[in-house]
Amino acid sequence: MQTQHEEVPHPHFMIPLKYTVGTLISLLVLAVTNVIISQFDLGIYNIVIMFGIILVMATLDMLFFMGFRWERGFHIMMFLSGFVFLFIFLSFTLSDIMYRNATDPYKMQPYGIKNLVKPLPAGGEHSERTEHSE
Amino acid sequence: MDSATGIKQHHVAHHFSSSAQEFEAAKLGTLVFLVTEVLFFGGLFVGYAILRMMYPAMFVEAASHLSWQLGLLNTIFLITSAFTMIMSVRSAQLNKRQACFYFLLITFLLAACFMGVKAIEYAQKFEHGLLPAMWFSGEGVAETLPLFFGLYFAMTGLHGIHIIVGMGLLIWLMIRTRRGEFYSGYFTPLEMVGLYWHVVDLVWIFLFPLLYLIR
Amino acid sequence: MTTAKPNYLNSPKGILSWIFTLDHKRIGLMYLVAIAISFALGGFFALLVRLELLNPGKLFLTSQQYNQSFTLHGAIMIFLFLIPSIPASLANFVLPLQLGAKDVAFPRLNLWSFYLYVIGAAICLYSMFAGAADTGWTFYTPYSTTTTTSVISLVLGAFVLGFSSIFTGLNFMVTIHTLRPPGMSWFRMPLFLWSIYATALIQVLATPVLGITLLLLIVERVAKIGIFDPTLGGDPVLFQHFFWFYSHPAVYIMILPAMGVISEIIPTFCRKNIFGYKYIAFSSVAIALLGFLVWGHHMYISGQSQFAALIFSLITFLVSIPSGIKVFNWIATMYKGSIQLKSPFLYCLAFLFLFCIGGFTGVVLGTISLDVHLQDTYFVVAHFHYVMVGGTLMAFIAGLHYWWPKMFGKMYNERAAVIAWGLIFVGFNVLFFFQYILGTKGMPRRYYNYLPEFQALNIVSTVGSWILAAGLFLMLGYLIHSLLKGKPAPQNPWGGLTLEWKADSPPITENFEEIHIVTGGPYEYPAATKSAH
Amino acid sequence: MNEGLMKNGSFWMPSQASTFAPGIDVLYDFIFWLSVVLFVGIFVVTAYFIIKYRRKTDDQLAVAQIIHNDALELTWTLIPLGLVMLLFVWGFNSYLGMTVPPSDAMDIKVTSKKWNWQFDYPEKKITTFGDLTVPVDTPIRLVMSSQDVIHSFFVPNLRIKQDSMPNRYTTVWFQATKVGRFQIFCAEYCGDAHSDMLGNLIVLSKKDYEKWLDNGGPSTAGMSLTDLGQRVYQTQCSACHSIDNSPKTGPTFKGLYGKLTQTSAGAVKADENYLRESIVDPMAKIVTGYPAGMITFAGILKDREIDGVIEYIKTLK
Repeated sequence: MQTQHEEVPHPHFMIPLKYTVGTLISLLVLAVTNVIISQFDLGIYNIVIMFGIILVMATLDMLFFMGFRWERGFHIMMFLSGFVFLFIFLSFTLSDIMYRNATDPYKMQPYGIKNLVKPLPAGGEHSERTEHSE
Repeated sequence: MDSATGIKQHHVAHHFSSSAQEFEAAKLGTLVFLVTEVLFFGGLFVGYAILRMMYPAMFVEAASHLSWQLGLLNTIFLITSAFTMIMSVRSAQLNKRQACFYFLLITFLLAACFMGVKAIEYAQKFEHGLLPAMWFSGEGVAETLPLFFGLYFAMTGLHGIHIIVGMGLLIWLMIRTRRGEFYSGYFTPLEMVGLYWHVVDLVWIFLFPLLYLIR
Repeated sequence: MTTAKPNYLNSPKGILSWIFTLDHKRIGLMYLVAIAISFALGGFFALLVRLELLNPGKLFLTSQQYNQSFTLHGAIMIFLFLIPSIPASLANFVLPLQLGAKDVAFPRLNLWSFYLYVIGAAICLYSMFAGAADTGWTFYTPYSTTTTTSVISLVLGAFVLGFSSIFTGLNFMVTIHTLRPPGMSWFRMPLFLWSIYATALIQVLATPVLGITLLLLIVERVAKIGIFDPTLGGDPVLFQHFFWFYSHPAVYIMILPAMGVISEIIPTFCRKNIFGYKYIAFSSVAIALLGFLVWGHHMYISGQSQFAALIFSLITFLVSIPSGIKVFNWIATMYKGSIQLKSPFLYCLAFLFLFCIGGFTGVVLGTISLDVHLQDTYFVVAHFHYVMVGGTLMAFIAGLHYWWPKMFGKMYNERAAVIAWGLIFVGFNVLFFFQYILGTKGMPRRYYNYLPEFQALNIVSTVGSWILAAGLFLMLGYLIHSLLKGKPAPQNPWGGLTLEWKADSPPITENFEEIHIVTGGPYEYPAATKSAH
Repeated sequence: MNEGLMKNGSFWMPSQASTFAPGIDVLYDFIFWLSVVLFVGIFVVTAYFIIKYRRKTDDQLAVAQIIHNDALELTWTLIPLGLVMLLFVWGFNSYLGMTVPPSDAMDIKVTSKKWNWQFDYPEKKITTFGDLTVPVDTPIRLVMSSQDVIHSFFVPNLRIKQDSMPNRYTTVWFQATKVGRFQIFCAEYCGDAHSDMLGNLIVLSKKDYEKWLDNGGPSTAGMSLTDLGQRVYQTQCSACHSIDNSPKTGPTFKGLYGKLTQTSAGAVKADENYLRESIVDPMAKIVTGYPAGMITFAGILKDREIDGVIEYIKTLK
């Protein structure tokens, strides 16, 4: 990269046509496959298989459409860090939601006490909200 | 302007020392921006995951209110448009100005089709009162169904806004292509919008099965 | 001024050349003005709040006006002052200069983020007159979704400001990656750049989540989509996760650049190469990354699971280590130096002193069982003011004094600066130290009315706020005086070695006439005796 | 009177009234003195450096350039790391003790709403507002939920605090060690009268508590109507209605009785009938200029209590 000279048009890397066409076809096939699988009830495997297919599709999209197969490692790392932090966000939040009441299981449904928050009526910017409460 | 090819030479901005450095900055900047997009959508996906954990039954029922046929159609539109986007970049790299323009146009039209189908879907939801809780009047077994449609409209709505922004960018690219600003030596905006378009595509690859299919 | 060399301040001329400028120095300056105005506004609300707290019950504000005042104080200070303070104003000015570059990587985006800041600030101002929000700056649901005050406008303002912050971070990150001069490897960068880089990482990775959180809050109020709404089966604690996933790292957006400023000033005023360069650099990155994993320590008592509390508490303790490493390295830098007690260095010392108190009380709060007692009391209020005001504000003022001659080409009155420093330091401690006692004794925060037995310490605290305000006014006075009548500044008034001191004071429009080639570290000061290290 | 927070207890902490308090205070003191030692150490060294290496002439250079020392770095990384890990284990242990109630704990249901606390004692179907009465030396578990926004139950003397959430139960437990009256605060910001959402924790000896239960809760039998009304006012009404003309969420009670009041149903003379109606059906006539924010007290207040409030309002001329 550093040795490129100005004013000399330098064709950047061009993604070979066979990869793009191949990706297009496989993405379409996978999308249809996913729909077909969803029509059968395979129990827990439904989610597992379908999520697997989603991940394959996402990987194909990134590798060949976004061109990560030929990209610099640093750029890929940069982009994937978004997913890493998303994973941190999700997993830490789940560490709360999944383990609530682990040490003190109060024998009542944790969600579903129907005492509702009444919006303050009249005079505010959303007075029409009162109509809906309850 | 080179009158023979209709190509306008690109000039490197004053604070960069080479076009390679300029391209590198644009690429890195775009990728970092796309990271923020991933996290922006990510918040909604986290909300999805948590609600799903809290109310699995609601999601099973909700998927039956959505039409997988229309969803699949939209998936096909979007994946194809990602392909034509790539082809337009490729055409610019090969100095094929006309082809570049037409591929952009096809991409734009496919995006428009996507939005059209989206409009049909939204209209159906409106008709059945399947709306966020403020206006929800639909029928459903799950008590928390309004919650799902809040999430549904938030996720697909935000994605739709990104498609519309992308369509605006495509128009901008078409105008610049007509002016002959992209050629083998300079096609940075094409490539960057392309990356954006693929991320929007990526989001839909997740959205479609999660909302319409998995039950 | 008649024969002044053309510099970025005087050429090109005309108001339009400022409004549409792409020059990072002018944008930095405009930020500085906008941030100073925001700070004054936030400070005004702080004084209102403190004044009202002179006695329990009503003095001159109703409880709702009081709640709106502390909400505006918090929101303005956090979103309009602390977050953009050092990165957007000082770093915008200094970063390309330290890199020997002509500008940031995306000058137009830089101007855009300034105008986003202005738009966001305008929306926040509008919200003041449209029935200001009374939710506290944390916007906790379901209070924020059910109160009748104008929450949407304030939230929208914060949303726009978030994008301003994202674009600034993105810009600096790319600039540091692509525009380093020949010879400046990562480990030859001034430490200020390391800390700005770490800050940019947080801005880019955390702010989008704030964006989606605030957007969801707006949609929640408009259409009741229900994710955070208990009446529909949503989870209000989920909002707290969303909010703190941004807002805890945001604390590091505020403090990391401050640490960077300190890392610049200490070597200069000690004529000493910084001690443990790599440790300071890596601790910045470590703070940035670990900072993402600790947000749950704001939620020990909000019905979070014990398992989550365990993880968050453990990592909270870990994040204190890199901050400690920095403090030790700064002090070790002073060893065998040649220390000059000028005002920027004095503010550094104030920073060290107050930041240490803030840090130690942070350890107290990180300990879960103590946090149960101290959470939501004045102890927390005092703690974060020690870190944010004692840390970020002190470093901001230190940096402002340090780079002031470079920015405006004028010197300020050193004696006035020392007096103001004394007032600010004393006033600050009088204001906040006694709040620690109020907190441990049990006075909850955000209280309009309090038990009469708490009154004595509240009066002391309010008096402190006046001393602090007097110090800040004095500072404003001598800085304006310096602009009008200050002595011209030499190119390098403090004897700094980083690249910005090789530019003119004030610099020319494109910063440097020649490209500098870097051959060594940023702080290679000579020594009286040769020592083997 | 509640036990004073400022004047009782140590320099930092209020007096100890639960089994947790001594342990918490020891931990606090440990961290405090550790911090003091480190802090003084750091700043003695800093002051020494500043005095010793102060620049005396303009061209004075640094004595020596020492730029790194890995052993030193390791020392001031590992020692603090060890210390904070100690604090982590210590803190988490005592936290677990505070969140896991013993199995024989007595349950009391706490309901929070803007802006008061309601306590339900399951055994005798007693309900109290504002005052939580518990026996000494008995583990008590509070099962909390909120009817509107998030509130937080905070008793400084017990060193406990727990948010009370809508649509969910949260629990906290304690064992009081001292007979007396202690202050309850709401610690999570909840709106206009957040700082008036106070309560009292009344710890009785086991014998007195039994007696209290047998009497069916707080004894009101011997009280005059006005005194009873004042009591109800303090626990139920004072968050929104003042008795001295100062503005609050609702109209002031001062001079209210007999006044001609503009309401949503036209002008009304505030007599006994109107006052009673406003208490049991607040939405019927809403005083002009005030939000329709009051909840009904039908079923919450007994007849005699409503009479008491009306009598009390009559005394506020």
